[in-house]
Amino acid sequence: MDQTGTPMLSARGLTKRFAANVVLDGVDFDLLPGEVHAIVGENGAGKSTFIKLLSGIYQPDGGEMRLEGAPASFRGPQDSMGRGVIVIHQELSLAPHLSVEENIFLGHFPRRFGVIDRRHMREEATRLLQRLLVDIPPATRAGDLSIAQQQMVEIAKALSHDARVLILDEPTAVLDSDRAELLFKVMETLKAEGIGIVFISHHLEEIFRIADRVTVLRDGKVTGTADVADVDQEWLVRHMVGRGFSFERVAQDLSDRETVLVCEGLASPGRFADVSFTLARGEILGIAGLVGAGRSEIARALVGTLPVSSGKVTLEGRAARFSNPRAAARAGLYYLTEDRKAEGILPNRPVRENATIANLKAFLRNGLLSRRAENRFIADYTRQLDIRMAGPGVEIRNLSGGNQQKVLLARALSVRPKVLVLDEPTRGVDIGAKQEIYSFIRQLVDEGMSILLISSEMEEILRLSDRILVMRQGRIAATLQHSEADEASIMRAAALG
Amino acid sequence: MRSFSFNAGVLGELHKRAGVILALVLLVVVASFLSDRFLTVPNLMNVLRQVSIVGILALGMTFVILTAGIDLSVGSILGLSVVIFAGFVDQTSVPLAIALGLGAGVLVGTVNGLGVAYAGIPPFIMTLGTLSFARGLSFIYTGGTPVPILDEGFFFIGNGSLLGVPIPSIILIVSLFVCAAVLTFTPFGRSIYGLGSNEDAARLSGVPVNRYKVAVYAISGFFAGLAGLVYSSQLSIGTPIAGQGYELDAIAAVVVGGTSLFGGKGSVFGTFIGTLIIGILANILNLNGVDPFVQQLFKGALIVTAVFIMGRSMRAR
Amino acid sequence: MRSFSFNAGVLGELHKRAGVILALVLLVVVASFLSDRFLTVPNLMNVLRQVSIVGILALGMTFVILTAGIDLSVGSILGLSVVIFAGFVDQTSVPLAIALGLGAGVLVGTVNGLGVAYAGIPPFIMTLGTLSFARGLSFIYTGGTPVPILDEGFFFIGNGSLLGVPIPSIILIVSLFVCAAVLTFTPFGRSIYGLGSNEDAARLSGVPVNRYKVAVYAISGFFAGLAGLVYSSQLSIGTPIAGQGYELDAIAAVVVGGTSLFGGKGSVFGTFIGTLIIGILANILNLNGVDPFVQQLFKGALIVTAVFIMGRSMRAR
Amino acid sequence: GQERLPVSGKTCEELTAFYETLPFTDRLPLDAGPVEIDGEVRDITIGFSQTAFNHPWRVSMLESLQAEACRHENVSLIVLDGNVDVAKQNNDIRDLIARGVDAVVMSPVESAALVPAARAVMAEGLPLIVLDRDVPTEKTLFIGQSNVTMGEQVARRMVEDLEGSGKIVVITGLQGSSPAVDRDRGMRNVLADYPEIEVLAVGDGQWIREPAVPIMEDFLTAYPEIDAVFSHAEESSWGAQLAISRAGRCEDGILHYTFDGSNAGFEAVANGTFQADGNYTPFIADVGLRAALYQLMGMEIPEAADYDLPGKTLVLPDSPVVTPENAAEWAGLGWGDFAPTPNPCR
Ligand SMILES: Nc1ncnc2c1ncn2[C@@H]1O[C@H](COP(=O)(O)OP(=O)(O)OP(=O)(O)O)[C@@H](O)[C@H]1O
Ligand SMILES: Nc1ncnc2c1ncn2[C@@H]1O[C@H](COP(=O)(O)OP(=O)(O)OP(=O)(O)O)[C@@H](O)[C@H]1O
Ligand SMILES: [Mg+2]
Ligand SMILES: [Mg+2]
Repeated sequence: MDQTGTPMLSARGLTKRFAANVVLDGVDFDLLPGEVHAIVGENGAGKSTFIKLLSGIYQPDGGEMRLEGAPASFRGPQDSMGRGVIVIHQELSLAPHLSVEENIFLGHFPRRFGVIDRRHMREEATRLLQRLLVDIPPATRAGDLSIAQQQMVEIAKALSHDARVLILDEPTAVLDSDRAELLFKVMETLKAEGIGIVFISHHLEEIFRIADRVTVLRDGKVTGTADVADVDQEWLVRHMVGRGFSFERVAQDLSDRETVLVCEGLASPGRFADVSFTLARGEILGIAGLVGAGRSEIARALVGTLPVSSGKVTLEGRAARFSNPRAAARAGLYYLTEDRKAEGILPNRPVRENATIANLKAFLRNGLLSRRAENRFIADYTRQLDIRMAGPGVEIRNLSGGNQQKVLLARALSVRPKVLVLDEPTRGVDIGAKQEIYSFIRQLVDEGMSILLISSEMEEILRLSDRILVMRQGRIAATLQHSEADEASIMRAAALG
Repeated sequence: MRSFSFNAGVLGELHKRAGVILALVLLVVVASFLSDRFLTVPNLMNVLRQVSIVGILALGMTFVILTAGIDLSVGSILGLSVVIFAGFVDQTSVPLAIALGLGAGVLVGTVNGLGVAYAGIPPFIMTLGTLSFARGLSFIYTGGTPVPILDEGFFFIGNGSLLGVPIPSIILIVSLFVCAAVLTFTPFGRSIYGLGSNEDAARLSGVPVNRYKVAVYAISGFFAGLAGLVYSSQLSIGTPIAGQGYELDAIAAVVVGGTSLFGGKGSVFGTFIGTLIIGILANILNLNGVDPFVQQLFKGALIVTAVFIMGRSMRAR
Repeated sequence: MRSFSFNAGVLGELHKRAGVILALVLLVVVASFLSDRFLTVPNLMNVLRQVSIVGILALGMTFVILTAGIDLSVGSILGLSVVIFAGFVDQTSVPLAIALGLGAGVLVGTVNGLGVAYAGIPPFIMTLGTLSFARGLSFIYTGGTPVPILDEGFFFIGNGSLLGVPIPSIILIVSLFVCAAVLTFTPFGRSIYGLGSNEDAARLSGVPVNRYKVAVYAISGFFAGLAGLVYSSQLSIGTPIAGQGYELDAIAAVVVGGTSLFGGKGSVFGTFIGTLIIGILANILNLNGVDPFVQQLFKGALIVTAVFIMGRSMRAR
Repeated sequence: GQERLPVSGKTCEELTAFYETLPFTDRLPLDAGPVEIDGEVRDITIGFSQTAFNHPWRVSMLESLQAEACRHENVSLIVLDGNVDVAKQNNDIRDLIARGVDAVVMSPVESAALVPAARAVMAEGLPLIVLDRDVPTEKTLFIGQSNVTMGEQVARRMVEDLEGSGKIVVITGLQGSSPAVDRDRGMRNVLADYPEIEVLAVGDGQWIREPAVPIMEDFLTAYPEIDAVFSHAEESSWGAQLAISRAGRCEDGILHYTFDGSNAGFEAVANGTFQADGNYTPFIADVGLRAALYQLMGMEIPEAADYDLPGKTLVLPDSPVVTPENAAEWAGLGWGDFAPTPNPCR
């Protein structure tokens, strides 16, 4: 790597604030040709904001950017794309009603005589998808794809441009490890073509797998830039949060615990079949599997948002086939969604209201909602979960993803569930927040709550679960005790059955 | 804005509504320069009475719009209740007539709600359908001929005053406070905001989304009936064309008052101020004898400008 | 639906529109039982001519609704262009008058678009403002009095036929195919769908979202002007109240035709069929001499029922 | 002056010339020049609340008012548009009171609905002149013609022409509006005596041309035999005529009976397109304004008579329905200065 060449993209003293909130504070950054430069940092450190400055979505309040040595200020995404800066954003951004191929070429359709050259578009789309080993017909409606498939289409879309600089903001958050590996292979080829790549991820092992250099952001400031080869995980974590972490796991003895939830032969046509398991008081039952295995669907069926064709569910001995989430919550079963943006947050409502919406009755004083009671509740969880925000009156959409997740966790607990279903509870959550959420989950089960933990993160499953169900294609492929579970045994069951 | 958000109560409310209140104050200042008659008690009472019908409609509309819905049928519901009041007041008794008229409003509103919530018909279309349907009913019921109302007690509802305040304005203001209380202090009201902000999230959180949707359209229908009560008692007539086009005035009042058409954001106080802004504009143009055709230009320009001035909140989408 | 989506072209189109086509066929069958005059060539030509004005409006409206917008001002733009045609046809020349009338439509549409795209005013409010404003202009321009049009050539545009097909219908059908081609084959057209489907995504993909938004409102304004051309040439008169309330008819046609009010979904062919459904309903009710009051009930019920029958697609939100 | 007046957009110069052609200038005569009240000349403001300005007939009424006002330099008008909405008109009139006008002239949207507003005006002690549609409450003076008797006259002419039997279609004015209701009632009063006349169908022409065209087209399709179209508005009759010509039914000799009394309508009667035109003149507002000024000047209104409603009325001579026989003598005495639409059947 030519460390002395002109950077593809560089930033000096880049500053961005929202009202009084300084989100980026004098960031210096260089991206060299043919390197993968990772950016890591806690939720809300300012990573995505930085990307949005680089691509002209936001205008900086101070500092300057250079593209291949020349001063650059982008007026908008169109402008930056025109100059070869291509971004895959953290939030999925496909047009659900357009086909895959149209999504790939949206904004730069191939033309012939002023109209879209459909044949050319089809050929190119097919070629790009094949390169990513994605088996999706290019005419499929994007809205019909799974999240992981959509992410692959996003990548194909990025590749369809003549990129000089490619920026990937948490592209692997919704991918399983095979898909992620595929992406890394593609990144390596692009690198070899001299393209500069900016890569953001909360998965630190991925940094070591693919990045050449890494820049750590903390509270909008750069706390370190280094060659990946020169540093270790410990170094990254220290620069990110200012302290180290250790993950300790204590195995529980659950043999004498009573059973809380029993699920027998549950089936939902076309989604899953023959799902049976039990959950004891104070147990964490992990559900592992590849993306698309049908784990979320089980959870949805339990709370009544997906139809169930057969099977029996009992909660503390009572029949528990619910027709809607309200009935489920009343009986003590609560589901915390994996899709925070689409069905988790109430984006333009304050944090306080987001936290209390699920059990407003609990905040009535003299028959009226008491803002005081609500504030006390949220203040309590702000402390316990270390929620970082300006106050309970801020709209939740202004919080970083990790902090949003913590608020939603508080919401789930407001109903005092007996069984809590957590679906990807730390998706897009930084390592510090993750740690806090983990210890909080521990605390919950210690208090007697039972948890179904759906997660695609192997480490998370292994670290937290007392037992592990492995799903494969809508069926339970294996049930593993904590003692017998490791990464290999889970992968074997998930991939091979 | 942040520093204030802990500040519950009036101050917080005022601060949140700063844009629209500013617009109102500006308009009042300009109006009092344009006419020395403007800032007189009789004229202000006039304005307050004049806005009462659209103001009441707009209260109900606020509930619907908070859920990201829309109710185009309020003008027709008003018309339907008006002919029912007229048909029953003199034949039977005032209370029975009122019950029937308001009941009809709630009924049509409930039909709207059922169509939207359970049949999944987009609110714009569902209420466009009942706009036409309810209007047709009023025409059929009256045979197209206005029905005069002779009852003096009924007349008093629309034209009397208590302590110098016109009764229609009292109805409006009492309704305003009831609505504000419901929206602020009840789980139902709070859930309305949540449901408007993100319907799926509200559903997963256990909000009975469908039932509440039916409720907001029923509420809107109720207020349309109440506005019809004011209308028919003020004018002593049940005319089947009553309220034609009022839906757009009501929506304009809601939106000028800062409630977002995309749901989840706004308040009935804002709506009240929006109603006043539109009412004062009409009043001051009339006081100055502005050419009626030119008034249309002002009206169009005002709506757009008002939303633009205080608009940041709605541009969020 | 997936299995068909490869199948571009006619078959795919037919399949996607199955619901609305079914509704049309049903209506035609019922209509021909209700009146033996219905399925005659002169009557069908009548229907085709009768729907041309709203049909043309609805084409432009489709563009706007595909972007998840709405254009309430089309009726007023029609009125404005009508009085401009009337004011200039006899004074100057037919081509100049046409250019000015259509130009006015494009101009008002562009103002709508600028307000929506750059000032961030919600489409409902922006076009509600121009609804009032443009109507005011027509009244001011004419002083409230209709302007007769005497030019024979101009009369022919609205009343002549080519090969037995009324010229207004030809204008409608040619416009339909041009719109369909633009929406299907051009980058602009596909981007409109993308922008309606997910505006942020479109923006991040480098679609010039703001410019395209301006364009769709300008297009809607253009078609409103074109509808005004048909209106004024058919009736030989420029009346400032022309087109009042047509916006709701046009929106109804679009939505009955299967285009989603939430954007990204629909087609001008659907809109055309929706227009026919509404036109045939009016025709068959008239042929059977149904009381105009009762016609309103049918109209209301039809819109809701049609959307319900073929509705799955719009319930997606 | 050269200043253009609201709504009509005409100048006083134009209106003064037009004043000479008004039919009732001899009623309640008043000389041009400043109006003196108690021996002093001060500014007098008259509020005029019109039903709406959505029809040229209504604009013509205003022009007759403006023409009178132009004759007195100290008299000015505030003109408000009721927008066919009784509630709005009610509000408008209260705004006029708040504005401190010296008298109110109104042409109500709906008779009974304006009672509270009328009472409010009278309670202020202001002269209240009601035009065209009456209000059943106290007022200074009502001036207007009856749409019911006019409907009867036109219908009677139709019955005569049809010799007591035939098939007709009706195109009404805007459903629910009071002239439409009254004209229809007048027609039905007459037809009650002629069972041989069959009303085939009724459509809502909304006073204008456009909706009448498809309605008539569909009627022509449905009914092979139509003898006459009874339409509440000249505009709708033109629409019906267009439909007849497009349907190739010019030869059927379908007769037109209509209302409005515009000059264009009279010409159409003269050239045989319409058989009768209800002569409903809008030129009564100048009389109304003079009555208000009389009142302000403390003068008796000479011809005011008691009638069956509270207040007084000024009886104007009934204008005869204009038919081919008298069309020539009425030429130019109607309202509106626009040319008739050419008959597409010629
Ligand atoms: N439009 C905005 N208005 C106000 N504050 C904002 C806005 N966008 C971001 N912020 C704030 O800026 C900070 C940085 O956010 P950013 O999204 O850049 O973080 P991030 O490092 O990408 O976090 P994550 O890992 O969760 O994606 C956060 O505190 C966030 O609340
Ligand atoms: N929008 C959609 N339309 C059609 N099918 C879908 C859609 N989303 C998901 N699926 C399908 O549903 C099944 C389960 O999807 P999903 O990805 O939610 O499973 P999961 O096991 O919960 O995975 P994860 O939680 O890791 O994302 C898959 O077969 C997937 O292809
Ligand atoms: Mg981020
Ligand atoms: Mg899942």
